[in-house]
Formats: sequence, structure tokens, C-alpha cells
Amino acid sequence: MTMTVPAQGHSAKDRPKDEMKETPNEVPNRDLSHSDSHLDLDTPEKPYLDANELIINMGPQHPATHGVLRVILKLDGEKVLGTECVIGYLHRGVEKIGENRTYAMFNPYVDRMDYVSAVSNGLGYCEAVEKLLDVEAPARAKYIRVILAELNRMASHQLWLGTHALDIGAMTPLFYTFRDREEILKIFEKYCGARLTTHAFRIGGCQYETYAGFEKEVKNFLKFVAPKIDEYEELLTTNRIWLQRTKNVGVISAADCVALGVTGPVLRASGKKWDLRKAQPYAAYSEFDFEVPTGENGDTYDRYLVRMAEMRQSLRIIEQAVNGIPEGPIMAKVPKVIKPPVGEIYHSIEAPKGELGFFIVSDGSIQPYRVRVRPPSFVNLQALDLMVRGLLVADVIAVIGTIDIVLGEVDR
Amino acid sequence: MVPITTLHYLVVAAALFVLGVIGVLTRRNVVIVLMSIELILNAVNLNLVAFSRMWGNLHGQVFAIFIVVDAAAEVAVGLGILIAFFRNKDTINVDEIDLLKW
Amino acid sequence: MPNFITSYFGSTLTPGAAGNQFWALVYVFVIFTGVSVAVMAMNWLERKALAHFQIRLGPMRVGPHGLLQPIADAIKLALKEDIIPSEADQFIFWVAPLIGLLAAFTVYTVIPFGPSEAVSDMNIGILFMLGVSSIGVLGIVVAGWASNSHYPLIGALRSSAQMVSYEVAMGLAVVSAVLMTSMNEKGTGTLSMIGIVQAQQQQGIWFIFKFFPLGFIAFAIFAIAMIAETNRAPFDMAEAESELTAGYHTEYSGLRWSLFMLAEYAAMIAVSSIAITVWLGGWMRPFPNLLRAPAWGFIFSLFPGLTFAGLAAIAVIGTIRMPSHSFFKVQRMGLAGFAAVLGLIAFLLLVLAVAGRSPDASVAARFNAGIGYVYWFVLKIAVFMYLFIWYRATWPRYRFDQLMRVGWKVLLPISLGVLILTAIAGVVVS
Amino acid sequence: MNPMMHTVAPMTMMSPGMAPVATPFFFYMLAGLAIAGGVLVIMLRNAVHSALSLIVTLLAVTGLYLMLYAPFVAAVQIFVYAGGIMLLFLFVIMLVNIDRAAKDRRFNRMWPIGLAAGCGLFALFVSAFVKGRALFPDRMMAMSESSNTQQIADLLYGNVDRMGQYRMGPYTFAFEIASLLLLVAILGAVIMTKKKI
Repeated sequence: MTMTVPAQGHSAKDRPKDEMKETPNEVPNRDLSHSDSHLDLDTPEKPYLDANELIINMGPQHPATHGVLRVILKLDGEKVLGTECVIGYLHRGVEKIGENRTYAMFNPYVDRMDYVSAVSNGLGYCEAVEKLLDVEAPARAKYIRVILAELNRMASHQLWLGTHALDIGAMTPLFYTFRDREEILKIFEKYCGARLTTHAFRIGGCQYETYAGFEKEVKNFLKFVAPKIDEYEELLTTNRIWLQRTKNVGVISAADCVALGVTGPVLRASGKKWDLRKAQPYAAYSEFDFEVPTGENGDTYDRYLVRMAEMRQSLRIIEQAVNGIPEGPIMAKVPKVIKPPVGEIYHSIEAPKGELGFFIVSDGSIQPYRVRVRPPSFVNLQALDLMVRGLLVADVIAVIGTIDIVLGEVDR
Repeated sequence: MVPITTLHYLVVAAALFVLGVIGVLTRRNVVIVLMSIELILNAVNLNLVAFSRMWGNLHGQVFAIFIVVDAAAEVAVGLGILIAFFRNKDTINVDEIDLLKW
Repeated sequence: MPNFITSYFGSTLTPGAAGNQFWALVYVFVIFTGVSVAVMAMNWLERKALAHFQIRLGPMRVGPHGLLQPIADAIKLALKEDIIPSEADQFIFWVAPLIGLLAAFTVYTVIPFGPSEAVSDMNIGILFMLGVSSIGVLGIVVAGWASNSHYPLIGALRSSAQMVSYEVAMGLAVVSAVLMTSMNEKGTGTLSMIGIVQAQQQQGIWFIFKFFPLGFIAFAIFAIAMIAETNRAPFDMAEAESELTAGYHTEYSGLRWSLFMLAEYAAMIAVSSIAITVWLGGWMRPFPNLLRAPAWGFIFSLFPGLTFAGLAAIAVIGTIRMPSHSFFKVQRMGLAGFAAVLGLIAFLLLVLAVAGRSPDASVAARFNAGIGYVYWFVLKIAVFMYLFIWYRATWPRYRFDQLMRVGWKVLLPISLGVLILTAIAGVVVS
Repeated sequence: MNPMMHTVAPMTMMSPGMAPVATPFFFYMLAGLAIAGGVLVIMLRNAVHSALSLIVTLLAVTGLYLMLYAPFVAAVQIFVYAGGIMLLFLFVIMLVNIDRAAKDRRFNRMWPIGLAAGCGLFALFVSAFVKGRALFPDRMMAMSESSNTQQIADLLYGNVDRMGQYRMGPYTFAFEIASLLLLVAILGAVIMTKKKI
């Protein structure tokens, strides 16, 4: 699939002045007839579309594209003949910002990429820089990281479940999941003062010691949320309409997933048992006993089941971590001014949406030479066209939901 | 005021019938030609029902129902042909539909 | 008083059948007002009930517990700028909501709230209802087309295909119930709405239980088809907000949009009335044949008053539970006033029930009986309205092809089978 | 309060309410609507407008049916025509791309001939009515509501049952043929609208 990024325009300084006068506000606009498009929209030889063909712009202002994603759909009646994603409406140049900030200063920025799982982003970035510095966070910090990251995975999956169900037309689960996600956000708030963009971790460990009663609250939360997950499942798992809407919709094979680089629950639902927490353990994950749930058919329903199972596995991990959390320092010895040696590093973690990788090149100064993020949403979105061809408009919504994208991460 | 007689209904029906005929003969758009045929059938129905009222029996009304059935069948097939034709020839003008085979 | 007003008192006919145009107009006015108020109440109830399904509070600010919210909404919508897109077909865009509204309100002329509590009784009543309510979809279709935009057009196409397919199953289900009306000595059935209820009265059974489970299956088919017919969840394909933003009324705003909503809710009440009339005994109170002693009649005639008394009690409890902050003073007073009004209505109804307890021809007895009919009919409608909300809170939305499959491959064959089996059962029994 | 109290209003009797009021006024109104709708159907450029005009005509004709004591035909007219057939028309108009058709010429080249033929036909009808007046005595043509109450009651009472009996009695063959016709129409429509013919 071709991902078309709207013309960004160059930065103002390297454009001649008169050109700026002509187009003072260059709107990101796309010529539909440019040659890259595989939809052959409106070619001169065939001025009229086929009797039943229809081009529809879904987005960027559409209630169900999870942000400002624009999908150009070519329809035959309601059948999807092809899609084309237009991204970049939320582009903020995070990677470029990274080149202009010190390592510590860039840390909060990564929270704004996948804003529903900010903890995972911070974890990935901190660990990448730690690897570059060749320091290791203390055991207690690692445990705190695992607890918060898994809580964040739950929060992310809950948000996904609510919005996905809403897309398919079930309104009620949204409010149930938001009620339970609220408890997680409360824990975050108590821990670090922020609910959404937490900035919980620092390079070398954690900034804050756990607050008094943290463990008890987490344990209470575990007790509180386990029946709630059953409640979601009660509403949806055996719901006939839910089954009809999700079974055999958006099927993708494991081979296709691997070819497209799709990771996360989407990959696991198609049968491949690939989880970075097991495959290349980071933080303290090697010390915990958990399973990697997989699906069989790679359809929307399996992805739903995989995520539900992952929520339960997260509960297991959190329980083990809270029970076994060691005493000790929470910060490793890290210099005040972080100046990594010249070199490059790629470190990836299993974010809720898939493999989140940070590639950092250091030139020995206080700022990274280059930061490149491998965001799971962006890569997983590639599979959209493959998954929705031949399905109906309603399925496009379901598939966008099931891929679980966050546009902040797609566009960065 | 003149009391309403069967003749009044017959005149209305005749007018509708003639309008339908004119529509069939002059319009180019197949959809409107089919609608004109509906006008004709309605005119006939109105006649039948008026006569049924005049004689005080129900035979005319029974016939009217049969004509409604007929109209439904005609529209279904007619519009089916229209869609098939439009899909192949990209036109719905009667005077461009001049081949039996393409 | 002039003769045309008084002559109708004591008549057991509908004003239409009695040829009294004055009372027919009065009934029309009462029904129009009643339905409009019911739509507003339904609006509030839907938001409130849906909110409680979803662990929210719903409207709380405008009036006590948001009771005045529908009025605030109506004022806001009426004052909003009336936007017609420049590329839209102006005239059709203007006229489309009216088509739906007219169709939705026209059907109320034949809905029997009681044996004489209807504007008119037609001998083709049920056909008239089904036919006119099917005209309502024309409004949706031309609205989608006139908006000259892709999403409304798709919504309109979906809606028209959906209506056509579900009307068939709906009609066949009704026909099987109409067959049941012919289970009398003469062997002739009726299509009149009042006649159908009277047939249930004479046969001593609601048609939902007749030839069990045939009547129930037919009712279930109708109950499913009527959700599809009114474009409600889980069949709200025509306005699926997550797919088509808002479907056929995407481009509508303000008063015109509210007319669509009014038509939708009015149509919901109308189709519920069909289901109630045909299968659930219309205006009849529970067990009119088993519990036929006058004492039972008196007990059941207390129900309207007791219902209002219960509502008043709820309002009183709400008043007491309201926080005693000065901010809530106006709301407290409002809710207390509402409770007082409800209590007054309850009191009047109870007095009437006691005054008219002997089933003679006195005005009080007639009035009491009439109120009983309307009460039971409206109560049954309220149950259906609640079900509509419940469905919406529980189920995801069907996909369009699945909807079609359900309509043509499940409901239609079953309704045909029920029709044939009903005919056979009728022949065997008689 | 006893629900059994209100008994069935006997429908054998021709109740006064069944008589239409202000017959001439409603007749002229409905006839005018029907003919105006018919004129608009063939005059308007846009097919959707034409369809709406046709709906007006159909509903006006329905009113005329009701005035002629044909309630069942009226109901079928609403149910089948206004509800079903017109919806199908609108559906098809939306499916086929009419943007181009709307810009084209409305009438074909031979429209004067068609118009003349139509007018000739109308003249023929009128002359037939005028000449044929002798065949139908005024007594029969008249539709006064008071003189033939019995006739009206015959028409109205058990309209649906009696029509059913007719269709199962003398018109059984026609009824079966009609059902066969519908079957053929269904098959034809299904095959015609298939993607690949």
C-alpha cells in the first residue's frame, strides 16, 4: 500500500521569499490523479467512474477513524475495491525535535506519540538511551517500570476495546472500559502527577519512589478489574451480532503480517507467537511467568480475544511484580549531563500496539544526532488495504478499530 | 354545484392517460418513460374503479388489483433492464437504446 | 351546547364512524399534542435510561434531573440557523422532512386507544397503517439524495433497501395474525384495527399466545422487523454514526433535523401500536376474561391513579434526596411542583375510579372506562419504547449485508412458514 | 370499566360517517392534484422531481378511490405504489448516474408528433364520451350519496372479504396467472440486475 504523506512544505527559511508570497498558507492538498495512486482515480481515458463506483473520503474528520486519518475508499456500491491512507494531519516532527533537545529533555516528547500508552513510550526511550550509555536500571526501578507498563497496557487495551466496540455500534462497553481505565489513571496520577502523558521514567531508572500504599492500591485494582474483564466479555464475546461483525472480517495471515512488519496483537492473532517480552526480554520481564496468547484465524474476532487474554496476562504479571518487588535504589548512577559515546542503538519493546523501537544515533554531544522511532501504529496501518479489500464500508471501520492505531503515533 | 358523476372520473382518467402517452412518446429518460407508463395504468385503474362504483359491484376493483400486480411486475423488470443497460452502455436515454445486442 | 358537541356523548363509535367532525378534530388535536409530548418524554427517557445503562447520569442540569432538557433542546433546535447546502436540491431538501413527518403522524388516525378512542376506524386499518408508514421512508430517501453528498446518499440507499426487505416479512407476519381474526362463527376476518382487538376479546386470547408458538413467532418477526423499519439500533444502518457520520441527515441541522427525529420517534410509537393492537390485545387490561368480576374491574381501574401516585412518590423522594445546597433551590422547588402535579393527577384519577366504579352509562363510568383503555394501551407502548432503548444499549450494529441476509433468508421464510401453519391450524381447529 | 362493555359497532349498517363530505370540492381538489402531478411528471427535467410528482398523483388517485368506496384498492395503491414501486424508482434513479441525463435534452426529436398524438387521443376520448352519453343514462352516471345507499353499503361492507372471494372464485385463473407473472418478474429482475449478464 502506498502511504501518501501530504506535501509538508519546506521550512520557511530555505524557501525563496516570492514563493512564500504566492502560497502563504500551503494547505496539505493532494492531487487525486497523481501517478503513484494505485486506485487509478479518474484517469483521463475513463472520465466517468464505472456505473456503481464511488470515491469516498473517509476522514480526516470522521467519527470513526480514531483521529485525523484520511482513508480514500474506492467503492463498488458498498464493497471496497481499494483504499489509500493519507496520513500526516497530526505531524509534529517529533523525530526532528529529538535532534534539537538533550536526551533528558526529549523524554517527555515521546509520551505524546502514543498518548494512550505514554508509559510504554517512555520505557522504550529510556531503555534505549540506557543501552547507549551502557547503564542498567536498578532492580526495583525495573519492577516499577513493569508494573506501570503493564497497567498502561491494560489502559490502552481498555480504550481500544471501548472505541472499537463503539465503532461496531455497541455503545455501552465504552463507558464500562472508561470507568475501569479511570482507576489506572488514578494510580498514575498518584505516582507521578500526570494521568495521560506521564513522563514516569527517567534515563537510568525512575524519578519517584512509589507512594505509600502503592502496592496495596495496585492489588486492590487487580481485584477490582478482574471481574470487570469478565463483564466486557459477557457483553461481547458471545454476542451474536458481535460475532457476525468480527468473525472472518479483516483476515490477515501470519506470513503477510511478517512481510508487512505488522507486530503486536495483530500478528499474534494470526497465529505467530511473537512477543518481545518473551523473545528479547527487557526490563524485568524475564523474571515473570506469563503466556503469550495467540489466535488462529487472524480475523477481527481473534484479535479481540487476544487482547482480552493479554489483559488477563497483564494482571498476572502485575501481581507477580507487586508481590516480588525488591527493595533498593531506584536510580542508577547516571551523569548529570548525559553525553553518550559515539554510536548508534536500536532498542525495541513490546508496546500495547506492537513493537515500539527507538533508533538513536549519538555523535557524542548532549543531543542525539538522529532519533528514529519505529511506531507500531504506523507499521500496522500498512495492513489496512490488504485486510479490507473486498469487504464492506462497515468493515473498514471495524478493521481500523481492530488494528488499534493512534494517529499521534502514526504521524509523530 | 354540479354533482359528481362517473363522467367526471372518466375525464380525469382520460387526462392522466393522455399525459402518460405523451410522456412515453416524448421523453428520453427511460425512468420517466416508465413513470409515464405508471400514469397510464393508474388512469385505467381509475376508470375501472369508477365503473365499479357505478354498477355497484366489485369486479372492477378486482381488476384494478390485478393491474397493480401487473404494474409491480412491469416496474421490477423494467428497472432491472434499465440497470443492466446502464451498466453496459452508460446511458439511460431511450433514443440511444437502439441495438438489440452489443 | 350545540348538538354536534353533545350528540357524541354516550356514543360507542369512533368520531369518524359516528360522522362527528367536531370530535374527530378534537381527537386529532389531542393525539397530535399527545404524540408530540410523548416524543419529548421519550427523548428524555432515552437519554436518561441509556445513561443509566452506561453508568452515566445523563441530562441533570436543565430542570430537576434534566426534566426540561427536551424543551431546551427543542428551543435550541428551533432557533438554530437553517442551513441548506448550496449544492443541495433546495426544494426537495426542504420538503423531505415533512414527508416523513406527515407519514408518521397520519397513521395515528386509525390507532385505536380504545373501542371508541380513535379518530376513525377504517375497514382496511392495518393495511393503511403499514402502507402509510412505508411512505415515511420516501422522506429519508429523498433527503439523502437531495443533500448531494456521499454519506447521505449511501444512507438513503441503505435505508430504502432495508425498508423494502423488511416490509415483506412485516406484512406477512401481520397477515398471519389477520388470519387468526377469522376464527369466529362467520369465518370472516377483519383488517380493521378495532376489529382485530375485538376479535382477540371475543376469542379470549391475545394473538401472541394463539396457536402457541405460531402467534409468538409472528410477533417476534414483527418485533424485529419494526426495529429495522424505524431505523433503530441494531438496525440503524441508515444513520450509523460511526460509518456514515449521520447517514441521511448528515447535512441537516436545526428545525429540519428535529423534524426527522420527531418523525422517527413518532414512527416508533406507531409501529409499537401496531404490534400491541395485533398481538398484545390493544387497549384490553390483563386477563379481561379470567378476572371478569366487577371487583377485578375496579381493582384494575385503580391502576392509572396508582401509577401517577407512584411517579409522584418517586418525584418526592427525588426532592428529598436533592442536596440541600442553595444552588439546588430552584430545582428542588421545580421537582416538588412536579410531584404536586403528579399527585394531583393521581388523586383525580383515583376519585374518578371510585366515582365511576359501577359499570353503568354514567359519564363518570364512561370516562373511567376510557381512561382505563388509554392507560393500558399507553403502558404497553411504554414497554416497547423501553425495549427500543434497551436494544440500543445492548447490541452492536449489524452490517448491511447481514441485515439483508436476516431479512430475506431468515425472517421471510419463517414468516411464510408461520403464515401457512397458521392457516392449517385454523382449518384444523375450526 | 369492564372492557367487554363497548361492543362492536355493527358495520353492516351504513353509518353516516362513511359518507364523504363536500364531495365536489374534494373531487376537484384531488383531480386537480392528480393532473398537475401528471403534467409535472412529464415536464420536469430531474427524474427525482418527476418521481415526487408521480407520488403526488398516486396519492391523489388514492383519495379518488376512497371517494369511490374502494378502500382496499386505495390501501393497495398506497402500499404497492407509493410504498414499493416509487421507492424502487427512487432507488434506481440514485443508482444510475443522472447528472448527465439532467443536462441532456429532455424530449426526443419527435416530441411534436408525440404531443400531437396525445392531443388527438384526448380529443378521441372526449368525442367518445360525448357521443357515448346516450349509452349511459344520466341516472346511472349519477353518484348521489343518498339515492343508492344500499349500493354503497354493498360496496363497502366486507369489501375485502368479498374481493377475496371474487379472486378465489370467478377470477381464480387470473389470480394464478398474476402470481405466475410475479414469479417471472422476480426471476427477470434478479437475472437482469446480475453483475455479468
